Amino acid sequence: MLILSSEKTDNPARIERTYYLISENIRIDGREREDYRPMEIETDVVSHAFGSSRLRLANTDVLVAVKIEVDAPYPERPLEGKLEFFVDCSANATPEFEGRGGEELAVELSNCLSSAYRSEEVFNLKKLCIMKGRKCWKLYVDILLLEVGGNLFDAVSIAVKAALWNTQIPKIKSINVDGSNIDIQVCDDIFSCTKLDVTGAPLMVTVCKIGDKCIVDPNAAEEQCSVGAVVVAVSRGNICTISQTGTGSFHPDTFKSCLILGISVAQRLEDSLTETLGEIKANQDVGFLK
Amino acid sequence: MSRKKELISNIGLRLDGRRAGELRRIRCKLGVFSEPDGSAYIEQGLTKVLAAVYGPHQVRGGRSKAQHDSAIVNCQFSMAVFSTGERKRRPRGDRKSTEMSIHLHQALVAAIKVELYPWTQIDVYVEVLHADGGIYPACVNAATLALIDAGIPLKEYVCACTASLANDDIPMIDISHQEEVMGGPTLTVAALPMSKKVVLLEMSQRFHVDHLPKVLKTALQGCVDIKNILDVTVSNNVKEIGSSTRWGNMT
Amino acid sequence: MEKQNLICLPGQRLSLCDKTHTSGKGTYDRRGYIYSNISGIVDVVIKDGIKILEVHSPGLQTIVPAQGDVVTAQISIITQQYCKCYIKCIGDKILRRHFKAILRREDIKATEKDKIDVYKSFKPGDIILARVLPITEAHNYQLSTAENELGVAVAYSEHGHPMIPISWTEMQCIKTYVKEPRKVAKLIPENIHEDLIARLSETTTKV
Amino acid sequence: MPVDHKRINAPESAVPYKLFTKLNTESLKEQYQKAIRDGIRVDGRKPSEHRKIFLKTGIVAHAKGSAYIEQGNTKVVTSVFDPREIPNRTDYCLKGEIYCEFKFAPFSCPKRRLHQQDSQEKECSAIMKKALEAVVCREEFPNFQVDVYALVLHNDGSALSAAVTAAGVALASAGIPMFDIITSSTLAIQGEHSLFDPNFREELLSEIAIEKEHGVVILCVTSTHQQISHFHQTGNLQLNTITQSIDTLHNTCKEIVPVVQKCLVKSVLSVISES
Repeated sequence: MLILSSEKTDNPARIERTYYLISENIRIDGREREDYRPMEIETDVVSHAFGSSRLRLANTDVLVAVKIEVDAPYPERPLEGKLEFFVDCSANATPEFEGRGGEELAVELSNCLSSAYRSEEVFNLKKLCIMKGRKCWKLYVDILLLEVGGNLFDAVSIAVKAALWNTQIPKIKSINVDGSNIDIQVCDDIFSCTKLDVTGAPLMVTVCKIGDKCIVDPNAAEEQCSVGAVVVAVSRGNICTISQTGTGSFHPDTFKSCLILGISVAQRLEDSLTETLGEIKANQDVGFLK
Repeated sequence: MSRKKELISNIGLRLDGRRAGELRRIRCKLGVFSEPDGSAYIEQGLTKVLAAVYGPHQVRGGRSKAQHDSAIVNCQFSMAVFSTGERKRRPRGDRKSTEMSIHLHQALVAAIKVELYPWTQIDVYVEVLHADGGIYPACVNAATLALIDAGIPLKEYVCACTASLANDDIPMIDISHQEEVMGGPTLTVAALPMSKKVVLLEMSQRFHVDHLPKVLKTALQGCVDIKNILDVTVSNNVKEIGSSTRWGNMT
Repeated sequence: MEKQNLICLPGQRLSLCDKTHTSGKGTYDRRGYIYSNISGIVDVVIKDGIKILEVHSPGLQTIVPAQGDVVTAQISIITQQYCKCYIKCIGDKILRRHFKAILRREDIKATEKDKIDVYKSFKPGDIILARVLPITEAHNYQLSTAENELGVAVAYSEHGHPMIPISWTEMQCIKTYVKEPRKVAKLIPENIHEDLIARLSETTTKV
Repeated sequence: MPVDHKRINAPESAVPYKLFTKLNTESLKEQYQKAIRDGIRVDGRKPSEHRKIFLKTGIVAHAKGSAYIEQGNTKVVTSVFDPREIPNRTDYCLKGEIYCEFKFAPFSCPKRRLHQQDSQEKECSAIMKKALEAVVCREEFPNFQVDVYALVLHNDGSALSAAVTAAGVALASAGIPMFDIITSSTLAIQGEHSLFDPNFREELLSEIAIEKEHGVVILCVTSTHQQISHFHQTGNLQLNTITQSIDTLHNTCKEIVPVVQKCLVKSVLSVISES
């Protein structure tokens, strides 16, 4: 099991009200304002998928699987493949998600992901093109929320990045064009695959405003205390999407400091994620049985 | 040469190397999540199912549904979009999922002592992560474990198993996806294995009625076997929890 | 103190919030200042030496019924236990969108509650005055007419002619002289506007 | 909205013919260079120049409050309706809700829009909702929702900003209690060019990575309290670029406030003169 933590977590735990504690730079679970909770990440957990990952951030549990299909590119973007995000809020997480209850949250998450991945600088869809204007790969990134313990945006973005890192795209052996019919032959060797370039894949950091201070990685209780949060998606040190959640408003100066905090935290997160993904060995025991 | 491959080879082995009466490997765990009142994870062969139980709690949405003499058991079956070979469009809401939810409800109501909790509701949610045949039995078994983890009184375990008839003669147990696709009838049974009561019986395709007793017997034997496997996990789990509070540390 | 038509807009700072100035209707205070909530005309009400700042928007206020408000409602359905009605006005403000409300049998009269019959008190189509009870259930306003001043204000007889009250419990048709039982309201001129009744009775005849 | 059954729809694989015109065969870089030449944009504006705004209230007779905004060629109608019960809701909530529906009219864009909301429109609705929630006193109408509809008649860029500004005016003219006046503005960035209030083409080109830095930034600000009620950015930008754009957009938003105030005063005066 690999533990991924971005900061020191050895602060003394004190039991006080969240609000008061945050101004003292000690949080209810003993963390400092910029500390993350411990995370566990596994890859290759879904055998039906081309790439998958499972992330557990304290009580938040996210399962991501990438499936690949052959599709026709958009007529206005003949050179690009397709990338689609689908978030499913499982009722296992909370009864409120039963039926279509989790749809609003799911749409918010998938919108944020797709706008973060939209720029070519972030994720190059041109690599997914098989034949100009005719055939391309379509990546379905399916995200399943199994447990919700706060800070979904961060957890989902990390899990998505890990799943894309894990994704293997089959190599094409030959393309036969016969009028409007296109026959694609995929390489027989299941081990000859190309990996995706995910160095630019964004990580999202939720900066939560409580009182007049900002914290990262809020747990469920802290999310309740806060009136609003800024979600900053960072790719290679640049910001690729900023969005706000909640109903609160920010003073421009507070907002700017949130962005600065978000970028620096994302950088740390990025470093430890790359390190952790590098350490993952093949064929290790994964899943829910541990 | 017949086009249809034989489900059981002449040395008595099935496509995945099992014998006719052999179950796939079952691995399970109780209490995988902390948010629900009870949760469980089960692997039957490659089929993987997560179950979560919430309740008993006040009836949500419209008090008129509440019953004065029993608890309402609310089931939702859902399949992750990536659980099947081909990507699914929707995780739930289609006909098959609704049917599954109803069947699950039928099996669980038979086992839960609903009369103990009037005016309340118990939610059971199952999520299929990987589908490889025998989804329904895996869901029932996972739900049973989750109910036990939630501490909800049950009359006894409720277990489910599938059985089929191979080569028009030999009953075989615990049908995998490959065998389902190959054809052949599938009999799904949910039962209370200790009292030998059948709570749900479902059949696809056909075989001669003469074969029914032996196939049914095989399926019921499967339920008993599964019950024994689950029992080991549950008692281990109880021991583990018990030892931390020093009351279950008897042996 | 009355200023001529001082127009203000939402978020406009009106004055300091201190011992002599407080925020009233249509205003809010934040960090020691009073701000306007809506666009309208500033009004200063002096009460016990304290200036209460209020903003009134002419004619286009957005309000929802609140506990204790006297409302004008139209009966739609009657049953043995309760009658359903639509709230059409709050005070003297006419609503564009009607709110559903319920008037239970035991809230019709203040006395002899066990002898009340819903059908002897109201008929569908009657215009009543009622008071809004505390909201217990979401989405359902509960009304009460258990006051002398509350009850049926406008009603029509079976034959479709207006009726006039002849006692606390009866009304009489002006054409056919048929008497019908009603829980009649004692109308006080301040409580109700003439033109309001006229306009409402117009709509009832259309119904 | 009803579906027009009599209309003969194009085959599913049909694409707009404009894709094959000369404009699209040019490289993106050339297209962008055409859009801005010697620091002057196609419509003769300087990069930091906002288009002229026309605002009018009381445009929809059936609505409680409504506003029409014209920002260059971009035309948006917003309407606000009385509070109503939240449908399919059984529990009591202390704060009211705002329901936003942002819709492009079928004829508003170069490509025909469908009657159903697509994902882009849903996203815009969500942004609008968050921007407005921060300025409306929602505790004044607990358990109710106020419906806000924005219909874009002509999309020539910055439609969402125009819709947010107009929705603020419509809410105020409907007499819905608000903390403040809200204004919004858009900025399109490509390389070192920052174009205020971009038109459709400029907005589209800034979404695509021609230079390393590119993106679209939308800022919604309240006037008196100077609070950011919503900020949305897409693309790929450096922190410095963003902090600068917050300041400059903030100024632009401030410039719109007098237009909004004038319009609201006018609407109050007209109501007074009526009564």
